[in-house]
Amino acid sequence: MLNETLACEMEKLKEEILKMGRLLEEQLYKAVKSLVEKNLELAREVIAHDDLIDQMEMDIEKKSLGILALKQPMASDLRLIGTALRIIVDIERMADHAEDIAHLTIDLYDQVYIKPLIDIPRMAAIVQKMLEKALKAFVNHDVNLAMSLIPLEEEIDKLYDQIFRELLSYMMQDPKNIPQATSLLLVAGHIERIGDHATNLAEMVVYLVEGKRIDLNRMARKSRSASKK
Amino acid sequence: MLNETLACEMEKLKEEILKMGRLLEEQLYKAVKSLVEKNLELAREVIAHDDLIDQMEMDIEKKSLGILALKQPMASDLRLIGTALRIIVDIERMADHAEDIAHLTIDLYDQVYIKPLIDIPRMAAIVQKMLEKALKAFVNHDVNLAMSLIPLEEEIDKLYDQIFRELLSYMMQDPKNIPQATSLLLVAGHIERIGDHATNLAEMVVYLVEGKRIDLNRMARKSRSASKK
Amino acid sequence: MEKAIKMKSRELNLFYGNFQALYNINMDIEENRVTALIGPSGCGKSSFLRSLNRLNELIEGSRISGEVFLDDSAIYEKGINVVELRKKVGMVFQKPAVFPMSIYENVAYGPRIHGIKKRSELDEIVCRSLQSANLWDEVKDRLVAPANQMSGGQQQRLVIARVLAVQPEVILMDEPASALDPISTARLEELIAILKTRYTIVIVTHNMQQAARVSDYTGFFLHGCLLEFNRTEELFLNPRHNKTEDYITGRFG
Amino acid sequence: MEKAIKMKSRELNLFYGNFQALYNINMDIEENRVTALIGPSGCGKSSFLRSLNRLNELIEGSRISGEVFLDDSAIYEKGINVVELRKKVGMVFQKPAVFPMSIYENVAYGPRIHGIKKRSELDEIVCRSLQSANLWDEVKDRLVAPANQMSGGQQQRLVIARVLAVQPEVILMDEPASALDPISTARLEELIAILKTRYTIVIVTHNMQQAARVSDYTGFFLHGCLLEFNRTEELFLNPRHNKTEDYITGRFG
Amino acid sequence: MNGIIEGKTNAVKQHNNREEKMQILQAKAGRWERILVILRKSKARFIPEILVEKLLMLSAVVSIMALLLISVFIFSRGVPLIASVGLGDFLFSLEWKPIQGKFGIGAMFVGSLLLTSASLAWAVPLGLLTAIFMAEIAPPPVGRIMTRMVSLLAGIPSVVYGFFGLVIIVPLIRNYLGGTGMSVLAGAIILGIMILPTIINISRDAIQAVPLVYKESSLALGASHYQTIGRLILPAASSGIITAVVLAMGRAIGETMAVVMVTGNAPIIPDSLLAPLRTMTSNIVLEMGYAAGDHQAALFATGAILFIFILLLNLLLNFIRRAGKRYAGN
Amino acid sequence: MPGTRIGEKALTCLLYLSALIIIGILLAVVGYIVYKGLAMINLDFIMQAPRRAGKEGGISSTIVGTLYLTVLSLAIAAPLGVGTAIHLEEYAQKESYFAYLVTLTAETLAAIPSIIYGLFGFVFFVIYLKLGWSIWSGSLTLAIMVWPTITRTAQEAILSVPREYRENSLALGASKWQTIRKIVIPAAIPGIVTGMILALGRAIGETAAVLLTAGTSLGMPLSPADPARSMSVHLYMLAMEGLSMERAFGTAFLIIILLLFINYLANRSMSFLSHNGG
Ligand SMILES: Nc1ncnc2c1ncn2[C@@H]1O[C@H](COP(=O)(O)OP(=O)(O)OP(=O)(O)O)[C@@H](O)[C@H]1O
Ligand SMILES: Nc1ncnc2c1ncn2[C@@H]1O[C@H](COP(=O)(O)OP(=O)(O)OP(=O)(O)O)[C@@H](O)[C@H]1O
Ligand SMILES: [Mg+2]
Ligand SMILES: [Mg+2]
Ligand SMILES: O=P([O-])([O-])[O-]
Repeated sequence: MLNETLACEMEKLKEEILKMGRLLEEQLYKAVKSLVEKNLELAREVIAHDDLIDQMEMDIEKKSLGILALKQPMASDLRLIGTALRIIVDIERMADHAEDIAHLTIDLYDQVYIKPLIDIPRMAAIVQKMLEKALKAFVNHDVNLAMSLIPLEEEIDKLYDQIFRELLSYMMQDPKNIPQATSLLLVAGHIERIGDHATNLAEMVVYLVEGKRIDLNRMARKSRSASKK
Repeated sequence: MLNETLACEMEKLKEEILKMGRLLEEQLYKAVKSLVEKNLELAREVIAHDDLIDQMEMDIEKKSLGILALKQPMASDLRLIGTALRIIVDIERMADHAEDIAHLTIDLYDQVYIKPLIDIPRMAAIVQKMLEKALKAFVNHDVNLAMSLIPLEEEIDKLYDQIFRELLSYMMQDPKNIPQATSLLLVAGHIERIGDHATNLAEMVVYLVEGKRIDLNRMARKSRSASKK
Repeated sequence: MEKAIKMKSRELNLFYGNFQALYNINMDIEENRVTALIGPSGCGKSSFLRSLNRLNELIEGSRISGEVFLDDSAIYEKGINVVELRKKVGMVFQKPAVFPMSIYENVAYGPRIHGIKKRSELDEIVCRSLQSANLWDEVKDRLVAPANQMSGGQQQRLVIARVLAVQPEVILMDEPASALDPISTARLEELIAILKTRYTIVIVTHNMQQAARVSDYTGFFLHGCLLEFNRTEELFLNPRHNKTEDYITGRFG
Repeated sequence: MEKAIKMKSRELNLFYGNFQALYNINMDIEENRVTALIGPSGCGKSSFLRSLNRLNELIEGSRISGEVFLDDSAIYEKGINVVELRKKVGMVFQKPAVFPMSIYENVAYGPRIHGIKKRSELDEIVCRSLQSANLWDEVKDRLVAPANQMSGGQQQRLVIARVLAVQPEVILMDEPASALDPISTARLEELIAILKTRYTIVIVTHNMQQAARVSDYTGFFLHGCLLEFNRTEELFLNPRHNKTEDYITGRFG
Repeated sequence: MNGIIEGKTNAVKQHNNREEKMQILQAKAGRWERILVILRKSKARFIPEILVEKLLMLSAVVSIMALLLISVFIFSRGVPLIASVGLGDFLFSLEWKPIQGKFGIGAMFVGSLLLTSASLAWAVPLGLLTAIFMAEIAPPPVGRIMTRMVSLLAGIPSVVYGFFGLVIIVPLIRNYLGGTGMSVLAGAIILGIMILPTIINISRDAIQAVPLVYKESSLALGASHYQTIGRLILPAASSGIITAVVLAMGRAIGETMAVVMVTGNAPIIPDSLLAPLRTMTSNIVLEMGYAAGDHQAALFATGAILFIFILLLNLLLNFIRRAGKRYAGN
Repeated sequence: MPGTRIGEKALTCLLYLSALIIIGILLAVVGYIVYKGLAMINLDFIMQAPRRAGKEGGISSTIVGTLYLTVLSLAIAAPLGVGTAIHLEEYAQKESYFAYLVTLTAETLAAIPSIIYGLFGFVFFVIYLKLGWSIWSGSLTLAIMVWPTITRTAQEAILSVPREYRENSLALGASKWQTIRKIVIPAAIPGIVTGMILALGRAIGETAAVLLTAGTSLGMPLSPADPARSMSVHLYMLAMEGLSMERAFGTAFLIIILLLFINYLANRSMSFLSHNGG
């Protein structure tokens, strides 16, 4: 790896983060798809690809520290790298959640779904949108876009509550449903957490651009926990 | 805040991270205690204190970036700051999990437990030990200590599986148990995730000291998912 | 943690003949703080620094308008004793300019000038100043040795000791480390960190990293204007002006 | 991405009279890479650099043992043509030393020395060298102006153009930016990044940050020994020696 | 060269072993070739280089030879006479009667010293003050003009000064102070004027060589301008100033023409400032034209004494410089 | 410190006064001689040969003698002096005994009073080498006399050429002599030329040494083997023997004008060459 100019390295860093983000989106999409379509292949692929994300995390971390050591970035460059170091932790964990969904797909493979999976894919779609927006906001330094995640996060929370209650009722109806419903509950939980992480990303973008920290995540979480109670 | 020497600032940074870690331990301890003892006060305290952790996260992030901008740390100092920026993301999320446990405590307040809570506190105790070890390893740059988290993580995974199965059987026995069992399941899930995060910390410590990245977390997760299947 | 304002400039303009080197500089310099001045070459940093103790008057054809205050007294007022002012506002230059005398005599120079004759008194001042400048241990056994036999870093600290000997309140430094090697520079920076507990320090430096390391406040000059003045951390992490950002991120020019 | 080794030293010892300045230096310098040499003052960086094109021989009483290779031929072998060697291994010094001639003549100096007389040929060399040194656009309209009317940064790039004009393979630079302001320094660093695609560059610098920014490999010298030599990123992020760590983290001495 | 090779080849032909012969042949040819190449190369580069170096060295040797010759010729002529008269008598006897064979240059010796001290006495303070004025006080344009003027003063040859003394100073003294006018005073005035440029130039250079940042540092310590001059600049320039005085002294002792023209040249020790005197240099130039034999030798002896004097002053100068270097120059 | 202000005022007055005195002296000397000499100057005075031991006629033969002496002495001293300077600064090892010896020689020669050169020239060139009172004797003596001036100024000029120039040139693959010829000497030329002009001035003004070596003959010198009288010697003889004060003034005037011109040349060469080259 050649020692290049700061601007060049920053571009590359952004690109790699984007790539990691896109891979994550794909993972999430595939994981949910594998669940809905009972596609064992796809689930296994998701699990296998998690290693890729982990590798990317390490690479980006190394590159970020490298830039810090070699190029003495200042001001916005520095904030970008600080953000990068933190964003990848979130992305990595989101990928873990996607992987966990894939594991649950495999667990559920031999079962007939107790109900058609509608809300879970809907939730996943929203989360995916959030992810997309967060990453786009990161690339374009777009605060408004980042802020637009708040309503989505609320929507997610509402959907999650709805799914939660629905699955509980299924369990009550028939104890045989319990294992599957629990698993689906966990899937919903995982997706909800991914949404939570996405809000985190958005928050970081706001810091990156404005240089100040607003707690988007908290705002969303607060409204969620309020609705939960 | 005065512009002080690098060594001095590094010490302070470490201390603040430790403080944040200790607060987290306390949060976790209190959350689980509130659950076991049905202590509403304590649960509310946990929820209130989460703001503190969030504040600390922001402070540490700001301080780290400040050091990067002002002191041009190199080599181990730089790795320490890179680690700090990532560690706090994990700690913050762990604190969120603790908060979620507290919320669940409040949800469960008016119910009689379907079974004595034994395994969940045990799990919490182990996670607490992991946290403690990870933080100590961080402060003392102790790789061996960090590595000693692997068996604990495995233990956690086993306990989680056990609790999961046990709770499922409770649900099957009596559909009335379902809401509570689900909640307890979520509690166990939260604790498991905290353990997961703690392993993350340990991994970062290894990087900090040795300058190379081994994937502790993955090792543990792999062994867990293997046991799950 | 706000401190008292030790010096301030108000609408300061500086001219060299027809050339205007400074435009409407307003700056507050806090007591017991290090204030760094950065900016590209020729932006007027040195000119501003020298106008703080009226050393700019040595340059022919330099004129000033506006005001500079030291503890609320205007230093460009008529009837101000320049000698007194310069005693209070000491200066350290880029190249360590030790006088061609012994180490002792270098430090005793200022006090002697100001009428201290008693040897015991001088001894004490010399000892105290050298200690404050972190130099005593290195030179206590060879106070009578010629000062220019010392290393560059030692010479620069000797110059600082010499300034300290006249008990200044403010110390101005114009690129004090640019002639030093990295280790001497590090020692000088340590010294500055210690000195600021007792003195107010204004330092011009070409080295942005140095400004970042040592200072509490930083002023960014451009084409004779004070473009941005802020807490050092803020200025380097969240500069308000694009030009500042460009300069500190090296995208300038 | 490993490249060919352009130069290497083997068990190189250097003496000034009875004083040994370098101890058993073994270093491989890769082709088309920037190799930086860092270390505290007096550790022997310049001495090593100058031994790469036998400029150390200008210093009275300097002796050498061991070997230095350029493309596998030992440069200290008897019968080696020093003039040829120095043509191949050019050098840029700390202070931009433009000759007191016109810009054109400065660049044409080397080719002239080596026997090129035809004006058209010289013109072409001058133009090409100035372009390579990123200077053409700034000076193309005043090639006959005295070179010392240029700014410091331009002068340093002119010196580089002058070196390029003799078509070297390796360019040695001894603290080429220490006399320049930050903006000129940035431009010089850019230039180095471009030049390394065609030349092999070895640079001595006091400024660790600069070494970090421009180089692909870094060697850390201490008391005449090459303590650590590694990829720049490795050296600054995970130094193997404690002394290196101490030096780059500023905890030294 | 071919001949040599062929000759050797013929000699080799007598050998029995053909192969051995061939090898030797090849080796020799190789060696010759190599030598030729070296010669050709060195012709292009090394021979002129070495030649130039030797030539330059030669010019340096010539100068040393010149000094040696001067010493040898002056001393070989003068020393025998001093030996026969006795150094003490020669130096301190007041009787200078060459026709009677009495060679005592006491009066001239004292005369030289007296005149030198008298001229230094007024020229040094005046010169030093002017140097300070030019370097520190005068506005730059004035300083530049004065520098021109002083270098002009320095360029005027001694005979012109002597002439000026003869037509202005001597009559002035005669008219206003009495006597013939040809006097110690006239000599001191003219000689003083002549050494002023030396004093001014060298001490001004010394003062200006004190780095500006010393001055700024001192002012920044709260010293006034005169304090800075008195306590810092003059001490820092002291070795230069002393050098100026010593050089001026040397010039005064060695000066001939101007002195001859205004001091009256009587070989006696003057009893007042208005009395005439004769210096060693005047002695030589006045009598060399017609002296012969011991008389000429006595003049060479006078020259030898002067020479020694100058050498001693030079030693002193070197000593001052070395002492000056100890503190000066960072 | 009481009285400081008044003391400083007094000091300032003293300093201004001394500067005025210096200016006064210069104006008196130059002014008087120019004032008196100007009356004498006409083409006849310059072009005509002196008659009756200089009491009448012009000073043409002394002008020619002066030119002969100075040009010849410079032609001898310049290559030697510059060569020595180059050798000392570029080739000789700085600490070597030889370099020390040469430096010491230059210093001593510079300090020796002209009368001693006169004595030496008299015994060595005039008598020992049997050159007699001649332009050869005078020029050789003058050459030794001005040699240190040339060497010193050339040395300083060469020394002031930055070390970096040489290193850069060598690093470009130039040989040592190429470096000296193409870089060092061109850069040092202003100093070298100034040194030569100074030497010229000194040679023109010299009296005692010329008096003892070139003689006092008033005849027009044709070859360097002829004796000659220089303008300064002529002035001395005229004044001392009271032959013709007007002619003395005229000669003094011409000498001063010549020196003024040389002074001006020195300044010009310094600034012209240093602007062009350095
Ligand atoms: N004596 C002077 N006469 C005329 N102009 C001057 C003088 N000194 C400085 N200047 C001009 O004033 C401007 C500011 O000069 P100053 O020395 O304050 O710059 P600086 O910021 O200190 O630069 P540097 O970083 O190079 O020291 C420059 O454009 C300079 O050319
Ligand atoms: N000409 C010389 N004669 C004797 N010793 C020398 C000479 N040049 C250098 N040295 C010594 O050799 C050692 C290495 O010198 P060198 O110039 O290589 O150091 P450096 O690392 O380049 O230092 P700097 O960073 O100050 O340039 C030093 O201890 C120095 O004192
Ligand atoms: Mg400046
Ligand atoms: Mg060096
Ligand atoms: O990654 P999380 O466990 O914090 O959702």
